[in-house]
Amino acid sequence: MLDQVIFYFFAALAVVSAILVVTRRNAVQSAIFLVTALLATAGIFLSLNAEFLFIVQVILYAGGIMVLFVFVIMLVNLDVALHQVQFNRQWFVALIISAVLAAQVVAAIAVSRRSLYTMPAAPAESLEPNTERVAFYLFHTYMLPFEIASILLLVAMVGAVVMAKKRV
Amino acid sequence: MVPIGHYIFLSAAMLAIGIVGIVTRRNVIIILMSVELILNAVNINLVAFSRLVGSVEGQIFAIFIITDAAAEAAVGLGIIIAFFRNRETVLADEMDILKW
Amino acid sequence: MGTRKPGHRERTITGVADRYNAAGTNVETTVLGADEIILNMGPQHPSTHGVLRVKLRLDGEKVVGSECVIGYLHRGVEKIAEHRSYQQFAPYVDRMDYVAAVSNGLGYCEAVEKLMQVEAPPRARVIRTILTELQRIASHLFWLGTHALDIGALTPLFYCLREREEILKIFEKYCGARLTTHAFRIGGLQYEAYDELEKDTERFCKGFDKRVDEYESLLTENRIWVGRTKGIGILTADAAIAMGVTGPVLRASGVQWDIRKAMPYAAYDQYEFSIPTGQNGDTYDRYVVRLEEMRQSRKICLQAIENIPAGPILGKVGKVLKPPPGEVYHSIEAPKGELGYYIVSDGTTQPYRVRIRPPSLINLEALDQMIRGHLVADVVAVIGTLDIVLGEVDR
Amino acid sequence: MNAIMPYVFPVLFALVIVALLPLVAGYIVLVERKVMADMQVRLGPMRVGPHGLLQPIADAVKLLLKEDIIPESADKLLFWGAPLISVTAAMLALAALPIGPFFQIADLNIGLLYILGISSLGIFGIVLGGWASNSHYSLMGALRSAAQLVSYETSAGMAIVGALLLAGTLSTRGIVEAQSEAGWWFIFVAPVGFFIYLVASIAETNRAPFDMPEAESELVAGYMTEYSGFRWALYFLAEYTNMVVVASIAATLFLGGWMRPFANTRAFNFLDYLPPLLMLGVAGYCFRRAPKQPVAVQKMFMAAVGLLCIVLALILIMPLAVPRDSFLASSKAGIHGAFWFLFKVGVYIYVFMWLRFTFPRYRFDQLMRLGWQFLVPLSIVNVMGIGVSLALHRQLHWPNWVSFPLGVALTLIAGAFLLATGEKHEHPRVGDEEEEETPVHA
Repeated sequence: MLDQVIFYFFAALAVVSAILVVTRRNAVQSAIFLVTALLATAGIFLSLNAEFLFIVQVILYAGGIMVLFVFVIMLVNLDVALHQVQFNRQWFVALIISAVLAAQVVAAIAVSRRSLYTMPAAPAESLEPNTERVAFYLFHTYMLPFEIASILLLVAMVGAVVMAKKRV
Repeated sequence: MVPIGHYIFLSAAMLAIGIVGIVTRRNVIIILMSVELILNAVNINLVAFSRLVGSVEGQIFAIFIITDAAAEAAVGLGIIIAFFRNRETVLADEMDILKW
Repeated sequence: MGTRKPGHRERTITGVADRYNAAGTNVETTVLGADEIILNMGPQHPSTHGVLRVKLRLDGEKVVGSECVIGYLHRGVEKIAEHRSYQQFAPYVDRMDYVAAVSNGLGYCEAVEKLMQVEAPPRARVIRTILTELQRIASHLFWLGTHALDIGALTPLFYCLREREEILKIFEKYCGARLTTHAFRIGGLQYEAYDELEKDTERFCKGFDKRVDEYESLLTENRIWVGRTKGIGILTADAAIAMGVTGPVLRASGVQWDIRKAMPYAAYDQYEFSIPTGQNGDTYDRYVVRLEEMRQSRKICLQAIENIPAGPILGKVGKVLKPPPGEVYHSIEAPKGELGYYIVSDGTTQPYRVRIRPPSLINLEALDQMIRGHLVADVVAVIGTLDIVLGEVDR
Repeated sequence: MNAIMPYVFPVLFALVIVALLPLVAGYIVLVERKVMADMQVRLGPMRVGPHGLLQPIADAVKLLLKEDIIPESADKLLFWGAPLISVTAAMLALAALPIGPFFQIADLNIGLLYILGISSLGIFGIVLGGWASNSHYSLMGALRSAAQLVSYETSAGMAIVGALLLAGTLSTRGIVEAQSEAGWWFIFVAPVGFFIYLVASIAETNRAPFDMPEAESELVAGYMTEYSGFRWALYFLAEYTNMVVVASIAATLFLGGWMRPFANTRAFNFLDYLPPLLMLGVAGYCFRRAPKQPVAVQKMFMAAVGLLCIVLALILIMPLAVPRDSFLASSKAGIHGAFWFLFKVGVYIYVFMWLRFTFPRYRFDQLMRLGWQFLVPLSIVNVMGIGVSLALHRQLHWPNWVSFPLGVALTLIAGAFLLATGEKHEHPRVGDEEEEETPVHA
């Protein structure tokens, strides 16, 4: 019962803020609603017993990446931006894509003999302490991808610095 | 218990919203943010299914996606700053020359 | 992002061609190629020491130019002088540099005396010296406290005020006023020294040396303090002379110029003291120079109280002052620099024209040169180190 | 009914903390003003209540009644919401803090990361508040703040990682228990880590000498410039809550949490009597001062404070006085644990105040240089040093007293090296190093 309430609350929060992200004219407000959406997602992670991912989401996504976003928005946010047209006239394309997507999801659920729709998302037994297991997989099974990810971050860092430098 | 289908719907909804954002907005920063939304939608699915099969490997994948999002945001915003410095705009449809 | 100065640079959306044209001239000076921002510091800003307004042109946080807007405290002191008798005007000068009123009074009284060709009696001159040096200490103390506060050290201010309080108490006992003392009178002193002036001064001076050490222990060796002041706001000796900068600011640049030595007035020729100078002309040097000046002032006071000559305190001046027609320029070494009075007399009881050379104003002119290339935080430090008093800048 | 029971106590604790926090923050401000006054040879607030004891309440009332000004061209929504974000983030972080073995809202198995992550969200409140005010001072304060927080979070995080290696768990309760089992506080094993955390936590809470974002003499009040009244009070509340949070983290990680000093040594058991004696001492002072208060109400209030201290002393002494196996005796760990925890937090906050009133302020670029060129490398070296110590101790079975001092020594050597190289770049604007010093006397 409680977990249902939690899920629907966070899901509604996530969807509403996501909609606001793409509809607000002001980029700073968009960023704030994106933070809200990310935090709501983090809440869903927590309700799925993914504590470590929850905190990664909060620290990295909300606390790190989004601060970067807000920072950049403040640097480039011109007063004129508010008076410009903020939307392309491509609603039609967007609608079609959304409709196709919705059709796919519905089809997927229908094809899978409704089990997806009734199957509870969690096995009964609770997982062992989440952080340890994540650590085990991260540093044992997925060691190589982990290192590659760190190289990716390094490359991104160098790239960002080079890109944002005053004179290239 | 929340059925897995609801997670899929949530994820699909956020994916759709993200796509709408990418397609309809002119501001590159908001387009980038919409990309983040899409990545986030993927993460929801991964974590929900990881719970379903009782393994945390889906979460590992989600962590990699977050790492990727960080890299993408850093580079993307770097590009935006460089572009803004040169053209004083962040609108996607004004980014219409390949070289300057 | 607030109010950018409009039209500072032609802002074009498709500025590709412009960019090629301007490739060599470095139009883009700021972080994101946007215009420089103009930051108004003051007139109501906690660390512009009153109502100074500095218009800073900033590139990010770096200062690329500045402009001082003054006059918010203008009271027309020089004009007032033309409608007051010589004695009546004396209290007005106290209100210029109100943290060093005694020095202002000394300069004015001596200027008028020079104009009238009278001399203050020796006793008056010695007491004048004592009080002026005490005032110098008080002024430097106040400077030190506020300067430290500008740089973020909260505590020295209160220690400085504690000592300044003792000096103000001496003033109060002497003339009844603490701040705008009007201690002197043309031709000598307003009041006979009270009985314990010597004792009070001595007691203060005896303890004061240790107090200065105390300030030094808080600041001089402090890494943060040194980091904030060394190399900040450098003023070379040549530039200082060219700008007409005087006082501790000039001496910190390495120029040994002190009117007390160069053209002695009051009783300074009788006493032994040294003129501290700096080398780099940066904020740290000015700090060190002023601290040393406090020690030297203390030395002068101690020498002076040893031997205060007896005798009258007022020279031969009448009740109504009518200086002969003519003009005079007299300057003294006020705590902030050369304080000069140029007085033109037309033979009546009122001056025809009084022009005051305020050290704060002239020193302030060096501000722009000193802060270019520094950060906003340094602007505050440099304004503090110039030791300006807006009452004097604006008059 | 059973489904609800596990939630009752946490919710109760949470309510208590949220209700008490503004009061506590107010009194921390009062203590700060008193400490400041003492260091600056003056008295501090003395008017409202005896020795200014009611000053925080008067301040709070004044702030609540103040006119709420929203600047004309501000972004209303964000201006309105930004302080709330700050306060919420700061308060949420309190949830995982173990105030004694029994007083804790939630013992998460990611406790420490949770605190770090949630409190890092407070930055949004600052940045958005500064941006929404639409003022240069605010914006610069906000941007400085963002940069500063992000920079110092890195070194704080690395310092925490060092202690986590020692503890082997992320749960705050587990960390304290690990220290209890090890028999020493981690500050003795990782003093460098503690130092790094101390500096970084001062910077993270925007306190002097790192109070760039609100540097009064430069940016008026930084991101808070345009705020007044209650919203301003919320920012203040957030700042002081953050202080409590970082102090609690430090106490938990490095200072043994709720443990008494020498908790495992029987010879020091007399220290159990220290807390009640301390309270009695305060009470005695209150009673001595009470008759000297000028007004009858103030006398009564002073006496009431004294009585409160006596009650606290009684509570503290109760578990010691009753027989060993009674229920009350078993509450000793909780009560005394809470006392020691709060005591350590208090000492840590006092150090904050002490530094604030002693040091001048760093300039922003110096702050960044200190953060990135000294603290971050040092914290990484610190983690490696602790790693080496642990490897020697656990894998090669070297004794404690060899392996850990060795790690500390290695870290210190690296730190000295960093300091030496940093010194070279310290004064780039003064051309010559030889041109030292000062007046040449004539």
